[in-house]
Amino acid sequence: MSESQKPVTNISTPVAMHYNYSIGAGMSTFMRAIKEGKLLGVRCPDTGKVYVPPRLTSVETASPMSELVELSDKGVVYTYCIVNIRFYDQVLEIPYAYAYIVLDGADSAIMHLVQECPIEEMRPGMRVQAVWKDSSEWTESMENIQYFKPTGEPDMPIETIMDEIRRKSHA
Amino acid sequence: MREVAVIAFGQTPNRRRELALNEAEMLAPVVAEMLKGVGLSRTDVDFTCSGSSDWIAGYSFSWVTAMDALGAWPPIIESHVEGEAAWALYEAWVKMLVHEELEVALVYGFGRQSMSSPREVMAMMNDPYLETPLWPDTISQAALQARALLDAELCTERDFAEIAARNLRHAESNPLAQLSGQPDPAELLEEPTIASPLRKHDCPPITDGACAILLAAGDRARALCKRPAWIRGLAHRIDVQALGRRDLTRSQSARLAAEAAGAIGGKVDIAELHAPFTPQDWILQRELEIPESTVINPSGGIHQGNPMMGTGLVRFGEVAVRIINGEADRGVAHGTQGPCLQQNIVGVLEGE
Amino acid sequence: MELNDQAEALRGEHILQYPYRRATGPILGRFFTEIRDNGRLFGVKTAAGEVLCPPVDADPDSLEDLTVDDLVEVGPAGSVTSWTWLNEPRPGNPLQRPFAWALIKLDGADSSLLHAVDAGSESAMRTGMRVVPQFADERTGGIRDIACFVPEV
Amino acid sequence: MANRCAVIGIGQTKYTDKRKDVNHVGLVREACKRALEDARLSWKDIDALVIGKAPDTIEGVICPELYMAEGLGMVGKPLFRVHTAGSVGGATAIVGTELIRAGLHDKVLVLGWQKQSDSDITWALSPNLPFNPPLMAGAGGFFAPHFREYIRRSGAPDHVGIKVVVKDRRHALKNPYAHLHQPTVCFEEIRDTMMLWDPLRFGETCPSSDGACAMVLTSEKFADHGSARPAWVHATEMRSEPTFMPGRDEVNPRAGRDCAAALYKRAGITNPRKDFDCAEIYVAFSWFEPMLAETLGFAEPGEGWKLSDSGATSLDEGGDIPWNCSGGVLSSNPIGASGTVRFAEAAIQVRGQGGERQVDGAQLALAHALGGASQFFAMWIVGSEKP
Repeated sequence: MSESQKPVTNISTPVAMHYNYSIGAGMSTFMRAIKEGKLLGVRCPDTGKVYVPPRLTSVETASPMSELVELSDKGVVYTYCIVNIRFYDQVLEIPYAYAYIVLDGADSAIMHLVQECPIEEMRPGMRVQAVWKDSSEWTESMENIQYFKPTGEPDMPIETIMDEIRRKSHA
Repeated sequence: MREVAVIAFGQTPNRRRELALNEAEMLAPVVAEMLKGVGLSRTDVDFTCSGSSDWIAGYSFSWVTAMDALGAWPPIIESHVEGEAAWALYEAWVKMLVHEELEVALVYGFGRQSMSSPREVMAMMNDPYLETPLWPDTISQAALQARALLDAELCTERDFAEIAARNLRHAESNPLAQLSGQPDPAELLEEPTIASPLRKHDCPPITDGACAILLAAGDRARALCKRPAWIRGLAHRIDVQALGRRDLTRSQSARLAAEAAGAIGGKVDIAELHAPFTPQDWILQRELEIPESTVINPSGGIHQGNPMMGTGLVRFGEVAVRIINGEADRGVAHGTQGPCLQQNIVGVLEGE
Repeated sequence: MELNDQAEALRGEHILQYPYRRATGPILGRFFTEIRDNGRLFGVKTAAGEVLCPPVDADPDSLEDLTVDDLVEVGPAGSVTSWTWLNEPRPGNPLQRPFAWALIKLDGADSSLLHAVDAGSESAMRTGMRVVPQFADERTGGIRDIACFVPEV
Repeated sequence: MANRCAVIGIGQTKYTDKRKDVNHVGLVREACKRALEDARLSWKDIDALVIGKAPDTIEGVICPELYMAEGLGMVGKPLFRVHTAGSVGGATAIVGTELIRAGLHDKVLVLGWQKQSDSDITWALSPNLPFNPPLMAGAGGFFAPHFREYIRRSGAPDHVGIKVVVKDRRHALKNPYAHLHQPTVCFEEIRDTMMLWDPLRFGETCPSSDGACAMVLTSEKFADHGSARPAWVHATEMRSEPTFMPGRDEVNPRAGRDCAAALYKRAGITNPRKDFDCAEIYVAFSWFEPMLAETLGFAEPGEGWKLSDSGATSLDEGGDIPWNCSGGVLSSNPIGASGTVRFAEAAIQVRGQGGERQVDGAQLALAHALGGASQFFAMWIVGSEKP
């Protein structure tokens, strides 16, 4: 062995753990529906709030939830972020915007990209609509929706909408 | 010292692979049913504590998903231990000793080992410089301990098979058990070894599952439960990890924990030992000085199921329910984590 | 529509992987350097006179720091203090044919090191047997610079 | 009445991006030895250790405290691991406090640590699970929409975030342990850093640090053993709330408000801005300061930015309620230790050990740690007088 090598001060210990990952019942229901081009939520029996994706129990009351609700693929932007940095494994063109979007009929927000909208025109309250991949490409993935784009409809009063959602909470 | 008791226990069936539900979805009905059983609601819980491992779940902050499934609103007082949930029980117990206003605590643990290869995942619990790079699996490590017992002529492979047979026999009366049966130890010994001298029956099953315990203090415990399982002592200790630095025929930390918990001496009707491998059951009997008359692992022990990181908490639950239902008066519960019984927690539970 | 909690859930392959790189500190650094460059093994001598191999950073009794000056050469041969035969090696193991895991007390050491023994068959293994290290052809710094141990001839 | 608990020893490592010279054991021992020295105790005097660290994905070791147990002097003793996300450093100190208050032990070492340089934090925190690819780029990307919502709601001007950073980084210059020492730091320097996650600039984010922070906690019997006067623990409190609650107020989380209210009630605090001499608050990104000022009752809703803008939280500007005299998380972020550092720095203030970062005559200090999606809160109040 070479005597001229530098002394060892650190070691490489790679880890690659494989999982046959199961996403559970709530998320599977959502993904199976999205494969058919549908967005599903579930209604909390106590608060009436509609969760998207569906969950088996309410995060507020722990009550079982089973009443599925089909949601519109239109919604309103609550808040958002403009990303100017590429990170680990990320393939998106920068800058890009992602937003918390409250779908019509839902109370929880989903996070997704907003495109076909100049960055400076992004705003809370903006109406957006999903842009789907061609239905021949649909799989059980959130990526069936490529992004959301502005609908051109008038803005909605986001503060009022969020206040209404919050008012549904118990206690 | 304030009196704290286990007043209820619940667990999922122990399954090799849960097909439908994720951790949180497995746990939620267990907790709901347990609370209902004692007439409490979610908002009666004053403190919540859990144990789990992100590397078993496959992502960071995995326990947060479980907390969400239990209805943490209005905001709750909550904590989490990375590792075996029996230590979450310890945190809850300490918390209740200090804070008089905390009357009811919920403790839970869960794991879905089926998604990965636990023999490899748990290799990451070793020294990351000297051991993990070789990926020693859990069964091989336990086999080194088994060999040490055989070399010292303290016990035989037959003893290991007898322990497995005892667990499997006890598991027959446990509807939630993953494995059970009436095997003849002699026949078990005809099976091939996986890592000599250990055979399949000496090893823990791979389990998906969740479990939960409810603690209550003083008169609240008495009001909620006819016969609370009072925690008379609870203590934990740790050994050096490296197997080459230990007398593998012993578990010094198990003995120290048992002494500190007051588990040694006195009547022990039942004992639930968290011995992932049968030789460890033998070691624990010796270190905890379990009397001859004690029924060991009435639930089926590790063969009942191994929902890591809840397996140790299940031991506390299985002792507690037998006290609560009057089958036993006093019992010892034990939990462990780390290779070859490195870290141990021991509790003494007693009915009034 | 009702939410179904009985249907088999969706599954996908997921790999949690990272090329972790970690600082060794002085003692393990010297330990690995000596293996890589010179094929020599070292233990650390404690205040009580015990030699621990693999070495540790702190004296187990006094809990004072140990230093590279406390390193003493051990081995390279040693004796097996416990072992197990693995018929089916696991991913990442030092050997990909049936082998023994062993705790090996190197000559001059008071504690044992965990490593693989390439013994050919289980019948060749016994507690107390003598083994010597076989170093990897290409050494990069780390415990895998010892490819395995083999029975001493 | 539970026993009293005092902080009698504090030890920290110099926070830095890569501690290339020490392994895990070496890093944590450095902090522990300093804490023991400050407490004038030895390893063997310690009854139990409570150790906290954020996800085990960061170092790639499951429960590393198990293999580190001997180096931590805990063979044959109780060693307890806590993990509550970013709040863990605080939760760890709380568990340690309770071991003393329950009368189970007299001398407990609490330790928070992280060696982020073993991997990459953005990787470790990105779930990247099947079926649902992540969109946000790292923690800054996660929180940026919350900051945008705060700004929208409060009408806070853009410069406030920058001002908070400059304040904390200047404080850091007074703290020898702080990671970022930027002698030239000024408004323009931060303003001109890249807008990574609009509205959050690179300069407004915390660094990624290696480090450990230890404290020796004792019962009253040993409270005067340390090299400085003890910091008495007056109260502790924790709260958690769900991640995916529709309408959850990420800007002003109820868990934080409830936690502060319960804590203040325990300690008889009615006006935090007036009653505390200083505070160490988990501000990992600039806008958390004004947001948390509201959550923790230092300002009315919508007015937190005015507190920051006024200089009230600045030691240099002679503010009446200095926040993060240590430089805060914005200057050092060894995640699992960051909460412990907050708790320790509050104790340093009331022990009068702050050196250049000392608030004159500090007698009562608040510390706060924050985790998850602004949903896990751990807090304590320490004072120079017995509670």
